[in-house]
Amino acid sequence: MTRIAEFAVEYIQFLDPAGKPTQDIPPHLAEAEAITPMYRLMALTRTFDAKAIALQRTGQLGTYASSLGQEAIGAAVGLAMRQDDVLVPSYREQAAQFARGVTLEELFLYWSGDERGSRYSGPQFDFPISIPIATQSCHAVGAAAAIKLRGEPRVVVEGCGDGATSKGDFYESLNLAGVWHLPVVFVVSNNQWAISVPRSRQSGAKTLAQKAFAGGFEGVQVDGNDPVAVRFAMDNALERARSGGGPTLVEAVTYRLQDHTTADDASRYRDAEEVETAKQSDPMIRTRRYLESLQAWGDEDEAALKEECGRRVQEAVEAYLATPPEPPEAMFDSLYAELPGALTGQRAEAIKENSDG
Amino acid sequence: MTRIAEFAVEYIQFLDPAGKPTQDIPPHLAEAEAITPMYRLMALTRTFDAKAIALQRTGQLGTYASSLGQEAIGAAVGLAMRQDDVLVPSYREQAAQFARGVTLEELFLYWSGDERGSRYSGPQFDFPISIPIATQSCHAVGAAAAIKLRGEPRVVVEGCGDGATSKGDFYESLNLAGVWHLPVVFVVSNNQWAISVPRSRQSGAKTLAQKAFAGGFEGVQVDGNDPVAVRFAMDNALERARSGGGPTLVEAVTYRLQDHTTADDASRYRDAEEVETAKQSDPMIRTRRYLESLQAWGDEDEAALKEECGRRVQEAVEAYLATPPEPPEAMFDSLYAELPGALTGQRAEAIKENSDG
Amino acid sequence: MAEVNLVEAVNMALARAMEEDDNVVVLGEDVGVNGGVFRATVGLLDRFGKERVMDTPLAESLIAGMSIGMAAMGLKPVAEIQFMGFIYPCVDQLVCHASRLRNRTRGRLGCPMVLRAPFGGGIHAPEHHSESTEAIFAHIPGLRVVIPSSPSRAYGLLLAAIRDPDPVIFLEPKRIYRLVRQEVPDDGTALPLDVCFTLREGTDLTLVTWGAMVHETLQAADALADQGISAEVIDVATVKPLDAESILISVEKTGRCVIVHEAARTAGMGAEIAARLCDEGLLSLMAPVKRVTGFDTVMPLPRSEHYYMPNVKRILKTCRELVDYA
Amino acid sequence: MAEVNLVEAVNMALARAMEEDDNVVVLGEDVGVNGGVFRATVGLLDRFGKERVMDTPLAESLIAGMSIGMAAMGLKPVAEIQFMGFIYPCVDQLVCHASRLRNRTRGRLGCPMVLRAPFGGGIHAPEHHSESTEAIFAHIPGLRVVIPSSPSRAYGLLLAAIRDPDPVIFLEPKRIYRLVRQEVPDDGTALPLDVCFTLREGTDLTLVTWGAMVHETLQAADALADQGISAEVIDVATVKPLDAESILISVEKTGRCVIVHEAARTAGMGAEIAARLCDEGLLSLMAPVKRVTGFDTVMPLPRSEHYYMPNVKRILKTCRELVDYA
Ligand SMILES: Cc1ncc(C[n+]2csc(CCOP(=O)(O)OP(=O)(O)O)c2C)c(N)n1
Ligand SMILES: Cc1ncc(C[n+]2csc(CCOP(=O)(O)OP(=O)(O)O)c2C)c(N)n1
Ligand SMILES: [Mg+2]
Ligand SMILES: [Mg+2]
Repeated sequence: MTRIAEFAVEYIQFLDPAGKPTQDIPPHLAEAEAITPMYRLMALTRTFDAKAIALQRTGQLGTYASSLGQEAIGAAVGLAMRQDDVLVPSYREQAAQFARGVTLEELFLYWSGDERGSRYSGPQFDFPISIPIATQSCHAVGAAAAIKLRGEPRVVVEGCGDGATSKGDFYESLNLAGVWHLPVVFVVSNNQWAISVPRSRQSGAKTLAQKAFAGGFEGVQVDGNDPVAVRFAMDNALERARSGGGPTLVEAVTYRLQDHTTADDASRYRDAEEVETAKQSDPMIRTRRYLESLQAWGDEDEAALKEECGRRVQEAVEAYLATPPEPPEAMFDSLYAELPGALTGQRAEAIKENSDG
Repeated sequence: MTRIAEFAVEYIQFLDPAGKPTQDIPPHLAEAEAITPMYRLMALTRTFDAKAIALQRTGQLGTYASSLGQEAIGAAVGLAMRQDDVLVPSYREQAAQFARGVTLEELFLYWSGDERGSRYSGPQFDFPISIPIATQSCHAVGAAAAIKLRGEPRVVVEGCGDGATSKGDFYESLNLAGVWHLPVVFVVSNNQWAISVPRSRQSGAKTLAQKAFAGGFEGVQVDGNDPVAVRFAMDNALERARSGGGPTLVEAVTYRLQDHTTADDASRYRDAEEVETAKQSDPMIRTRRYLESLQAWGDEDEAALKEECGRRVQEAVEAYLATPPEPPEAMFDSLYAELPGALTGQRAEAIKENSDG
Repeated sequence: MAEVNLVEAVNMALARAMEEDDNVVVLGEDVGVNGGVFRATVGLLDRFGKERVMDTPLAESLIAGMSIGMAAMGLKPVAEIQFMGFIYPCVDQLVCHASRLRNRTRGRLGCPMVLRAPFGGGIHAPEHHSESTEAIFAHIPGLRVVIPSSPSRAYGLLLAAIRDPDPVIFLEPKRIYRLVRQEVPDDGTALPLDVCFTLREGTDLTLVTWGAMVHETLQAADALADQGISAEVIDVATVKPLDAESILISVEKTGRCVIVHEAARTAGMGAEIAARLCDEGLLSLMAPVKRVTGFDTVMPLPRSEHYYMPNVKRILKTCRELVDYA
Repeated sequence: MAEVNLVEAVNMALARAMEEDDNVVVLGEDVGVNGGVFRATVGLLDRFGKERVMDTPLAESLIAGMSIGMAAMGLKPVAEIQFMGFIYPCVDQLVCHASRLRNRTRGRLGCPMVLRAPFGGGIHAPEHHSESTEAIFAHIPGLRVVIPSSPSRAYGLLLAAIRDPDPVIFLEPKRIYRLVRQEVPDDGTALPLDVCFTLREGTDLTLVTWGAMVHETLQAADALADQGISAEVIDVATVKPLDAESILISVEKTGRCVIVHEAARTAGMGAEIAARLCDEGLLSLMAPVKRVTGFDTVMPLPRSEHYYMPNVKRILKTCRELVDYA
C-alpha cells in the first residue's frame, strides 16, 4: 500500500468565550477599528431579530427564522466582502445581508411574505434568500463562473447550514468549484441543528470542512462565534478566490440559540441544558469583552448603540407596516419580462375576482 | 491553527502490467485457485462483449456499452461477493453480473431492448442495470439500510463510473452510508472517461477515493486492472461491512478501451495513442502472465477456455435470437401489481391498434 | 372512539400499519423525536423504535431513492417529504425508478413505497410551502397519486396506500389538517384506491374537486342548495389512476361540470378531467366545462396568497354561469 | 444557401446567437470537443473557445442551477441536457428558482436561460432515452416550453428562446433530427414564441400536434385529403404559454379536433387543449375531442416501443371516427 494523498483540517480561533485571545491576532484584525463595525452589526441584527419575533408573536409578521447566536458569522462575512462581490444567502444570514446593504425594512417585508422584500435597493446582484436548502450553492458557482469568464476581480460567497451539506446540490457545486477553480467561498454555518436533527446524525464526517476534499480544495473550520476567526478565514478565502486561487469551504461552528423558526418548538427535541451551555459562547459577549479589554468600548457606547439599533429597527418596522400590500395583478407583472398574451385573460380575471364588486 | 482531522488515501497494486508481483500477495489470493476463476470470468465477459458489438453492428442488438479492459473489476467484485449479497450495478458491469448468476442470454435480451432481460433467473434481489447515472447509489444505501434493520450478514455493492462521482445522488448516498454505518461498498470504476469528458475535467479531487471522506469513512484506490488488488480491497471492504464496520469506497483505476457505447465514436475526442498505451495495461494480459508464472496456465488451457467461452456465448445468442418479442399488452402487465381499472380500456386499445386487423 | 382531525388520522394509520406489518418503516426529515413538523409521525419513535422510525439527513433525492432500495428488498417504507415544495429533487427517482422497477424487471422486484407530503396553500407559510403540483405526478405512468380530504378518508386511503404493492404519492392538504374532527374507528379498514367519492348527490351540476378545496366546494354546494340548485360533489381522492367513469356518470346526469383545484390551471388535473368529458361525455354536456383554479402564476407569498386561492365566491360565480348558460 | 436538417439548424442558431451576443454561452455534458452526442454543438468549441463552450461535470441539477446563477449575472446560458430522460434532476431548480427568480425579486434579477434537451421515442434507444414529458414543464408558471418540428422552426424558435429574457425549455424531437433538409437562411430571424403555426389549412377537422408527431400528422392529413377530407394541421410549437386562441379559431371553423402527442395521455398537454375547447369552444364542437397519444405506460424498451408510439394508422382511424360522427 502506498499513500498517495493526504489531507488535514485546521481549526481557527482567536477569541475564547470570555473574549481573551487564544493566540496572537494579526495586527490588522486586532484593533478596535476592525472589531467595532462587526460588533455594531451584530447588535443591530440581534435587535432586528428580537423585534421580528415580537412582531410574529403578535401576528404582524410571518414565520421567521432567528439568527440569535450566529450573528458573528454574518457580520464577519458581510464586512469582509467587497461591494461588488456577490452574496448568495440562505434564510439565516441577516447580518451578512445588512452588511451588504439590504435594508431592515426589506427584510421585514420579506418575512411578512411580500416579494418586494427581495427587490433589494442595495446590492443589485446579491441573490434573494433561498428557502430550498442548498439549491443556492448551484447559483453561487454559476455566478462565480460568470465572473471568471469575464475576468472580473469579484468573489461569490454562498451561505448555508450544516443540514445543507447533506444535499446533492451542495456537493455538485463543490465539485464544480474545485475542478473549474472558481472564485467562490462556501460558508457553512454549522449551528449543530437542522430543525430537530443534530449535527451528529446529519453526517458521519468528523468536520464539515472536510467535505471540501471531495471537491479537491481546502476546507477550514473556525469558531463561528469568534468574529475575528471568521473574519480571518474569510479574508484569506476571499483573497485566494480573488487572485485566482480557487474556492474555499469555511465551516463556522456556532449554535442556534432559538427555535428553528417561530413555527418550531425546539424544547421537543433538545435539552434546555445544552442551550444554556451554548449561551456561554455567545459571540456578542466575547466581542464586547475583547473591545473592553482594548479600552475601546464602555457602558456609554453600549447604551448609545442600543438606542441607535432600537431606533433604526423601529423606523424600519414603521415603514414596513405602512407599506400597503401589492394589488392582485402583481402576481402576473413580474412573472415574465413581458406578460404573454396567453395570460392577459387570467390577469384580468384575477383583478376582477379580487375586487369587491 | 490547530490540526483537528487528518486523512489519507492508500493505493493498492499487487500485479504490474506484466503480471509481476509488486509486493507480497496474501497467501489466499496468491494461488491459482483464487485467480483462475477471475481469469475465466474475464475471458467470458470479453467474448460476450465482442459478440455483442458484432451483433449490434449487424443490426441484431441495440446500443451496447462495452466493458473491454475493465473486466478485472467486475470479475473480482462479483466473485468476492456472497450469493445473498446484493449487487446494484450500472450498465458496464457485465463480469460482476455474470459472476452473480445473471445469464448471458438475459444480458443479450437486455441490450436488445427487452424488459425480460432484467427478470434475472439468478440473483433475485440484485438490482437491474441503472441507466441514469448514480441514481442507483440511493437504492444501494436503501437496500443496505433494510439489511441492517433486519440484522442480516449481507452486504450491498454499488457499481458506478468516474462520471457518477459528480452527481448529487452519489454523494447523498455516501453521506447516509457514513452516518448510518451501512453495510455497503461503493465501487467506482474510474475508466478515465465519462463519454468525452476526461477524469481531469470531472473533478478537481486528486483521487476519487477521497470522496469518501466527505461521508466520513475510508476510501481506497486500487489498480483496477489488477484483479488481485481489486479482490483484496473487496475482501476487506466486504468483511468490514459484514461485521458492522460500515461502508468503504473502492476506486478502481482502469481504462475504457472501447467507445463509450456503440453509438459513440471516441476518436472524436481522444488520442489513439492514449488508447494504445492503455492497452499495455490490459488486465487479461497480466492475469494470464501471472497464472503462467505460477505454472497454472498454458496454451492448452487458453485454447480450451476460448472454445468454452465461444460456445457459451453462441448458445446464448441463439437462445436470445429465438426469443420472440413480447405482445403489446406486456407494457401494461407489469406496470402495477394489478392493472388498475382505469387502464383496462387502454390495454385493449393497445392490443387492437397493434393487431393487423 | 375518539374524534380525530386529519393529521391525527394520518398518524393513526401510520401506527396501525406499523403495528400490523413489521416491514412498514417511516423515514424522513424530523419524523423521529420531533414527530414531523406537522406532528404526523408523533409517538411513532417511542412506540416502534429508531430502527423503524428514521430521521434521515437533509436530502430528498436520497429519501426517495433509498425508499426504492428498501422497497425492493421487501420493506414498506413510508417516507415523508416535509413540504411538497421540497419534493422536486425526488422527481428523478420517482420517474426513473419507483414507477418503473416492477415493469423494468417484469415483476421480479416491486416498489411498495409511499411518499407522503403536506401540500397546498392558505396557511400563510413561507415560499415553497404552499405548492400543489399533483398533476406532475399524475402524468407519470406507474405511480398512484392519492389525496385525502377528511380524517376518515386520510385514515382509510393511507392504509390502502401503505398496503398497496406499488408506489403511491400521498399528498396531505395541510390547510385542513386540523379543520374538522371526525370519529374514525381505528379498525384497520382501508378505503379503495382508484375510485372517486361522491360526497353529495345532486342533479343540476357536478362539482369535481379534491384535497382542501373539497371544503370550499361543499360550502358552495350548500349555498347553491339555498338558491334551489342541486349540486353533486365528487372528491376525486385518487387523481392517478383517475376514475373518470364516476365523473362521466355524474355529468351524464347533471349535464354541467365545474372542476375546482388549487394548482395552476394549465396542464393541471382539471384539464384531464375536462378532456375526458369532452371526449367520452360530450353529448351529456349542456354547458362548457369550467375550471376554478389557481392562476398560472407562482403562488404569491403570504401577503397576497388569497388573491391566488380559489374560493367559495369564485366557485359560486362559475356555477351560476353554467346554470344560467343558454 | 445550404440545406440543413433539424439538428444542423439548432447548431446554426447556436452559432448565430453566440456570434451576435458575447453573453451567450453553451454548457452541458459532452458539448465541447465531442460537439454533443447528437452533434448539436459541433464546431462551437473551436469557434468560440472553451470559456464559452463548457463541458460540465456529470451533474444535471448543477447544470440547471449554475445556469440560473449565470443568467442572474447577465449571461445567457444555453445548457444541454443530453436526453430528456435525464432532465428530472433539473426539475427542482427549474420549479423553485428559474421560473421564479424574476417574480421573486420583482424584476430585480432575471433568468434568461435556455435548457435544451432532445426528446421523444422511435429511435431504438436504451431506457430513458425516449421520453416525452413536456406536460410536466408546461404546468410550471414562469417557464416557456418550446418544441420545433422542422429545421426552419428549430432555427427561428431557438434564436427566439435564447434572446428571450426568461427561462425556456427547448425540446428537440430527436427522431426527426435528420429526417428532412430545408433551406434555412442564417439571417438571424427569430420566430415568435407563444404562437401556434398552421402548417396546413383545412375545413373539416383540426389536427393539433407538436414535435416529431407533426410528420405523422401531416401524412395523415395527406391521406385524409385523398379521401376528400380537408384537415387543418396546427403545430403548437410553444406548448407553454399555450396559444389556445389559434386552436379555438381553427376548431370554430372545422368543428372537429384530434390532438396527437407521443407523451402519455393522462395529464398530458393534449388534456389542456381539450379542456380549453371544452370550455371556450364547446359550441363549435361537432364531435368529441380525441387524443391520439402514447399510452399511460412506461415507454417500452426498443423491441416493443412501436406498440407505444402513435402512428399514421391510429391518427387516421380516429379522424375517420370523428368525421363519421353522427
Ligand atoms: C430542500 C429542503 N428540504 C427541506 C426543507 C425544510 N427545512 C427548512 S430548514 C431545514 C433545516 C435546515 O438545517 P440547516 O441547513 O442546518 O440550516 P439552519 O436552519 O440550521 O440554519 C429544513 C429541513 C427545506 N427548506 N428545503
Ligand atoms: C443522469 C445521467 N446523465 C447523463 C447520462 C448520459 N450518459 C450516459 S453514460 C455517461 C457518462 C458516464 O460516465 P461514467 O460515470 O464515468 O461511466 P462510464 O460510462 O465511463 O462507465 C453519460 C453522460 C445518463 N445516463 N444519466
Ligand atoms: Mg443548522
Ligand atoms: Mg467513466
